[in-house]
Amino acid sequence: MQFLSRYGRTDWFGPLLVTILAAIIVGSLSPSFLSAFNIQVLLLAVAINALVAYSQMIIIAIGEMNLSVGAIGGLAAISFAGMMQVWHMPILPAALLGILIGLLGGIINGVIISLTGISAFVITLASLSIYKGVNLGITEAQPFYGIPNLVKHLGNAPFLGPLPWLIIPTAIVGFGLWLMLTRLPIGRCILAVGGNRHAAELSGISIRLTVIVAHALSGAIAALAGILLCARLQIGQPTIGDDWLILSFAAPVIGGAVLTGGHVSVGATTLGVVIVAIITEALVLFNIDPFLVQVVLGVLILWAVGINRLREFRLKPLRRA
Amino acid sequence: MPSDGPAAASLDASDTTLTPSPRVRRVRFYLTNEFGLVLLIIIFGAAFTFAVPRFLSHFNLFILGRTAAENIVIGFAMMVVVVTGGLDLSVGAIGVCAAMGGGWLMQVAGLPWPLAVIGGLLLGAALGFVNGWAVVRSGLHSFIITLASMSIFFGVMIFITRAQAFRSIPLSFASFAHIRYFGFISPLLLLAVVIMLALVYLYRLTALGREMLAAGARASAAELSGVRVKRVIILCHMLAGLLAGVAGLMLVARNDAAIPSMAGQLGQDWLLPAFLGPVLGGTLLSGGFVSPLGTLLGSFLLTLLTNGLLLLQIGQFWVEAVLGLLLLVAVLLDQARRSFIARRRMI
Amino acid sequence: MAEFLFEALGISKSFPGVMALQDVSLQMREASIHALLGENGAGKSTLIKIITGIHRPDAGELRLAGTPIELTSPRDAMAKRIGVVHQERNLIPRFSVGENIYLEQLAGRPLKPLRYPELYRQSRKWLDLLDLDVDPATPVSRLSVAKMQLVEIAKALALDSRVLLLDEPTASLTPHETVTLFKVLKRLRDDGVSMLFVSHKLEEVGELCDQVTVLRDGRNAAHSQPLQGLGRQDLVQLMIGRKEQIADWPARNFAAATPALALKGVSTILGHRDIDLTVKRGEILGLYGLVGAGRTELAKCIIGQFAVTEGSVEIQGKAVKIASVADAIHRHGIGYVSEDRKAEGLILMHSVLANAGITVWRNLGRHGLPLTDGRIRSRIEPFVRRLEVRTPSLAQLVGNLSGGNQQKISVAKWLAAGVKVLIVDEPSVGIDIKTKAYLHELLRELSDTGTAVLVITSDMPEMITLADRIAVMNDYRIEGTITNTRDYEEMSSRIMSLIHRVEAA
Amino acid sequence: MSRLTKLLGCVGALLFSGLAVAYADPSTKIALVPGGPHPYFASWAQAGADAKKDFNLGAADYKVPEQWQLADQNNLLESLVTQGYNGFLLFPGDPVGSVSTVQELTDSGAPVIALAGCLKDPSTASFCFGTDVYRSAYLGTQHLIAGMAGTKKRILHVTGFLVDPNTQLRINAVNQAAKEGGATVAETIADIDAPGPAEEKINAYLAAHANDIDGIISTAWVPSVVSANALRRIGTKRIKMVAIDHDKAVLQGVKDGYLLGTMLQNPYGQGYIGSYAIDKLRNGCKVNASAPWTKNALTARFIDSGTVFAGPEQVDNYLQSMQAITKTIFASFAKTYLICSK
Repeated sequence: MQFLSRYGRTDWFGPLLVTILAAIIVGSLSPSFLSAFNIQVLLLAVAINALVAYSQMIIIAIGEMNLSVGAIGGLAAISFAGMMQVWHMPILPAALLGILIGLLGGIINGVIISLTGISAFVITLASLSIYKGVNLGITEAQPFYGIPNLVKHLGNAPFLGPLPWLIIPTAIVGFGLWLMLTRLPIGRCILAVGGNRHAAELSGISIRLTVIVAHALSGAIAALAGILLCARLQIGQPTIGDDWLILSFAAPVIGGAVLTGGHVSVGATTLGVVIVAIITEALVLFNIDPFLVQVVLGVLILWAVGINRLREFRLKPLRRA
Repeated sequence: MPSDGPAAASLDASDTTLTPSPRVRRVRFYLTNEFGLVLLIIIFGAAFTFAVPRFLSHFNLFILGRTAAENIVIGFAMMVVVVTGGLDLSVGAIGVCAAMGGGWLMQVAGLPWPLAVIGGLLLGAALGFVNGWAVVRSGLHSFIITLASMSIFFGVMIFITRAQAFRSIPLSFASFAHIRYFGFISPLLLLAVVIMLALVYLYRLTALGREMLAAGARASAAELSGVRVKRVIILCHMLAGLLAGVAGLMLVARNDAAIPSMAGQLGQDWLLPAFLGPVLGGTLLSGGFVSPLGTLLGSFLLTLLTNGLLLLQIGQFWVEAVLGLLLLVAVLLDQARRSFIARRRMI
Repeated sequence: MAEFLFEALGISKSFPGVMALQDVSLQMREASIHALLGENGAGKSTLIKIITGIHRPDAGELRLAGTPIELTSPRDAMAKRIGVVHQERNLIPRFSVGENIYLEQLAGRPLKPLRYPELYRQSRKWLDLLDLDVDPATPVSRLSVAKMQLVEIAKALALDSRVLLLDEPTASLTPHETVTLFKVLKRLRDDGVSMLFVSHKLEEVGELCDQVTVLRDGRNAAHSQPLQGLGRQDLVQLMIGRKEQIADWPARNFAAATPALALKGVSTILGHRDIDLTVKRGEILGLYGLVGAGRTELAKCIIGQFAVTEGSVEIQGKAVKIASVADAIHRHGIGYVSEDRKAEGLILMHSVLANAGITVWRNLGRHGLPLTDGRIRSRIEPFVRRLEVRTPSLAQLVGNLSGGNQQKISVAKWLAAGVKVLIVDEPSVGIDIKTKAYLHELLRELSDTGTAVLVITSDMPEMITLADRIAVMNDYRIEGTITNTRDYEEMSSRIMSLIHRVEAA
Repeated sequence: MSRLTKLLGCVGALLFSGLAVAYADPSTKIALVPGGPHPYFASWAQAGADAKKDFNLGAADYKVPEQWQLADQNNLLESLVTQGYNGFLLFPGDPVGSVSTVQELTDSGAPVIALAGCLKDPSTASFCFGTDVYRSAYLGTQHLIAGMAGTKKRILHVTGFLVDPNTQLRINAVNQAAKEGGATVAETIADIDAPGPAEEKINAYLAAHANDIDGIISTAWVPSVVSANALRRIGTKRIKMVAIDHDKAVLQGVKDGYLLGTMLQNPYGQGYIGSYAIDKLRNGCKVNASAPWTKNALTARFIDSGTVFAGPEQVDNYLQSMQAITKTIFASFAKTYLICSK
């Protein structure tokens, strides 16, 4: 009991429970669910979606929103593919440049927001159509096909058992973020700014810098997600990123993130992604009407939020304590 | 005493002490959003006419007005929620649901179209109510609630209709989107203007409208002054649903059919116009201040730009990029304007 | 070694429309506690924000140990070992106590990994120093207000400041905690720290401080003079420029009057227990109590924002159920002037017209007539005039008015609504003496016209000026009700004894 | 819209074109407008250019809506009218929703031909010229079944947006062919025109049920690409597959033997002959009501632009085969489907 109340408070406990339950249920109904190849497929989905979620999570941490996550990811993806096809650039520099573009996109967002003080929502709404527009302008909406085989291979093959290569960068980023948000002052500053901007300011934390850093990170991570997706799809699709927005918010929220900022959890967010992935897959495996996916996702979000809500109440200090 | 106020407590209390002079007041008028927008519309309009004479052709003016009308109403639907400091991501989903509902009533239930339209609008309002109720009951930000509800509404709609369109739409209804007064004015545009006037009346001349603004500006103060904040917020969401329904039915008339795909997946295609109108129009995302006229002008400007850029043939693929850029510029200018004024008033 | 550890000389600072500070000076000695007094709006906070590098002075200079210094950011001040405990909460709710204490240091080196055990061990030291018994690992959000206050002090101490500014540190402390705090402060003084102590409670100042600087309307009324030989009255005189007199209004007798508002054995969801309280028509009942005694909370339960769980609330003699604030206002005619004007009282971004009219919209709009500005104006203008609100026009944004005028408006809207019972919470927070006196007369007149007024204030003189009877509240209970004789010494001692009876127990 | 007004609009349009002088004329400005950016339509651009040259047209330009949105397509079409285009080859963004837009185009005097995909009758489009999706899916399935000889003949069908009525046709066709060929459709995965979801769903299915199927029929572009890649990844040639269209990945898959073959359509021919027809319609020709129209689920006035099955041998020279088909259709086109007042 004591144990429960102790872990019941942590963010990852609820999602973990759900993940396990979901896995057991789906697995028992369709044994092949736990087959190596299927796990690999699942991990591939998670590898990319997790990055998408992270890049939103970092912005949620400072209590803002980044609507341009998808646009940045898409732009980075097609630049990555384009540079390799058109300029025959080697893979690594292409990837780095792609990430750099994302970083830049994020920094632009951050700088404008922190200099003008206009709400991130509006700015990223604008930059969303700019980045997306540049993407369309470059590609004329035609995909780039010239993806080197090595990339295609890395994009799909496992390096050990069911573990795909793509999971590696994601794992690194995830761990890095966890380290940053729990152990590094810069991460704590980000959370502090989200938790109480005024106090952070008076404590000598530079709000502007922190905001810019957060957006830069968000951009870079989004770019990485785009590049990985590009490797996985084996084509530089201009439509990459178009459908990221909902997931990018859903996963952190399921993971107990507080939209007003100051509180996010890498672990729980990752689990949020896993849950969504399992559900999506279950719906296919059991040949369930694809139209229902959206409904399920929506309900899932509400349910998760509801749970967190309850926890919030439990954490509230007594009025007179 | 400013230094007690949060404004000054933050590090950027400006040091200038300018007292408003008549000149400044005149300047201030020229700085109003509406004026700025009208100016932009004239400038761009002139520019496009110069570049593409056909820009002023009756046909183009007609379709310009009609497209604008849709964007304007979509903008209004978002605006009435933004007033409360919240937002409604599900406008698109609700709009489509209302449209499909109306289509069903016309085709399957075979109701006369006025009743069907009312039915559709009621559906929209009902869905809005669901949003509002969930928001006030859970105390969560409307962003999360509507993020979820947009999936749910749209999903259920598509699940029920199996994505089949309703196309036996009475001519008398559909014609609203096709008649041209004086060869270039769309009835839909007039409808949009009427709705604007209605909203102006609501916010300026009714207790409810004023309460909406009060609740949006500072819920706690409004509450303690006897405003039933929760009820008001629910009403705002219902109004949003209603307006989304209007926009949806406009599209039904325009397409002669109720199509599930008319606002894209989950109705996301509406989000951009929904926010751009109010934002350009000077409605504060933080709530408490609203400008229906501004929204109307903002959405119109937006449509004008899209249309003009297409005519310029800069290559349709660059249109969106240019749009985004212009939007950014517009927002920055608006910010400059606001801080300019803020320096004169110490808020 | 200079004679003064820290000096602010000839400081001037102006904000748009206001001259906040004008040629203000103060000099702090080493190992001493320096009181900074002044009314709300006299410029104390501004001065502190300048000393801590949040604002830059327009003129004048700061000196540390005799050498002039430039402070461009809070960071600078910290580097110079100038610590501050601000008035408003400055903790990150979800961070642990220890981390909050060392937040400043964190900001310094963004990439050096944190070692929590280490950090907690160090913070332990400061907590012990304050006899604050909390685990450094607990999130601040789970502490009581008082404990948060102490954590803030620990936060400032952790910078081992030589100069420590305390902006009303006792505002939210119980007498107990205050005593502990003073012990600590005195110890710090003996260690050589030089402190600037801002407080309203003159008793505390007398007990604790060595020198005093008094500000009035942004100017020095007294400049770093020893506190010896300065009595309470002298300080008050320095602060307000004249003796504070308690208006000797004739005592009124309400034996015959009928009760307008009566609480009988009321318990509330917020934790009040068997509250008995009666305000008669035309009477002013004072509700006195220390911070955290539950007075504001009681008011909010009366007006229906929070639920009454037991007992009965009677309006004009009839038991009623008040479901919502709107109910209280529109059905039962109860109004509430909030202590937190900026957050709960007014809508700063809206016009005078909108703020004063908000209570009459429903009523005016009832018959479906268009609710024009004209109609609202004609309804509220008399009151705005009668209260002599100084504003260019009714279209002016309330945010642009002075505290006094803002307060007048938050009262005016209730007059416009024609309430039978008016609850006024800390009527004179942040307003100048003249307006204060004016408000007092206004409330008196209001009560003479038969309105029942419930005044909540921790300002003893104000209480004694206004109230016909005084109910003393402590820890969410009514300790007793006494009739006001308007004799300051007598009343204050009786009130205190009522409170301390419990403290002792 | 009531049939009456449509009729009127139609008549009006035809009258207009009837009055026009009857020789190939440079004033003809044709726009070829797909529903949105999609590789399938790429060859329309070339087709338009060639047609412009061969038939001495004012213009035959390929204009793409920036996104696959009905609203975008409508805005583009409207602005094209304003720019003076007077003939349209249109892939309807929505078979139902585009009807009213087409109505307005024809009202403006511009003949419209629904290209590649059809409008739902009644509409004022002159006729629909495209792939008979039903037939193509049907043939494809038959080829697949033939290729699966000696197995349990369990088929996975992957296809596009459910919102697109053609998808329903394809599903029916596949089921029909399967029934006739004694095969079973194990599952139909639809709504996967976006690469991301397609990737997830198809792989998820293969992961779970790879052993429960013997063949895959794909009736949409993206699923073809994704499935082809998936098979290559798994490295199995046990599962036979027939794809659709000419994406590089698909053609390569066919060459390497991961796919039996792919059903090729004729976008070039559509664009080329379509342009020709529009020009004719603007210059005194009328649609021949009594022509041997094929009838499909959407319209009664349908012309098949041709489909061929390309196995390993044909993939390299599939263009030629398309050219051939185009020639044959073109040869008889005018006299079969048009009545020209010459």
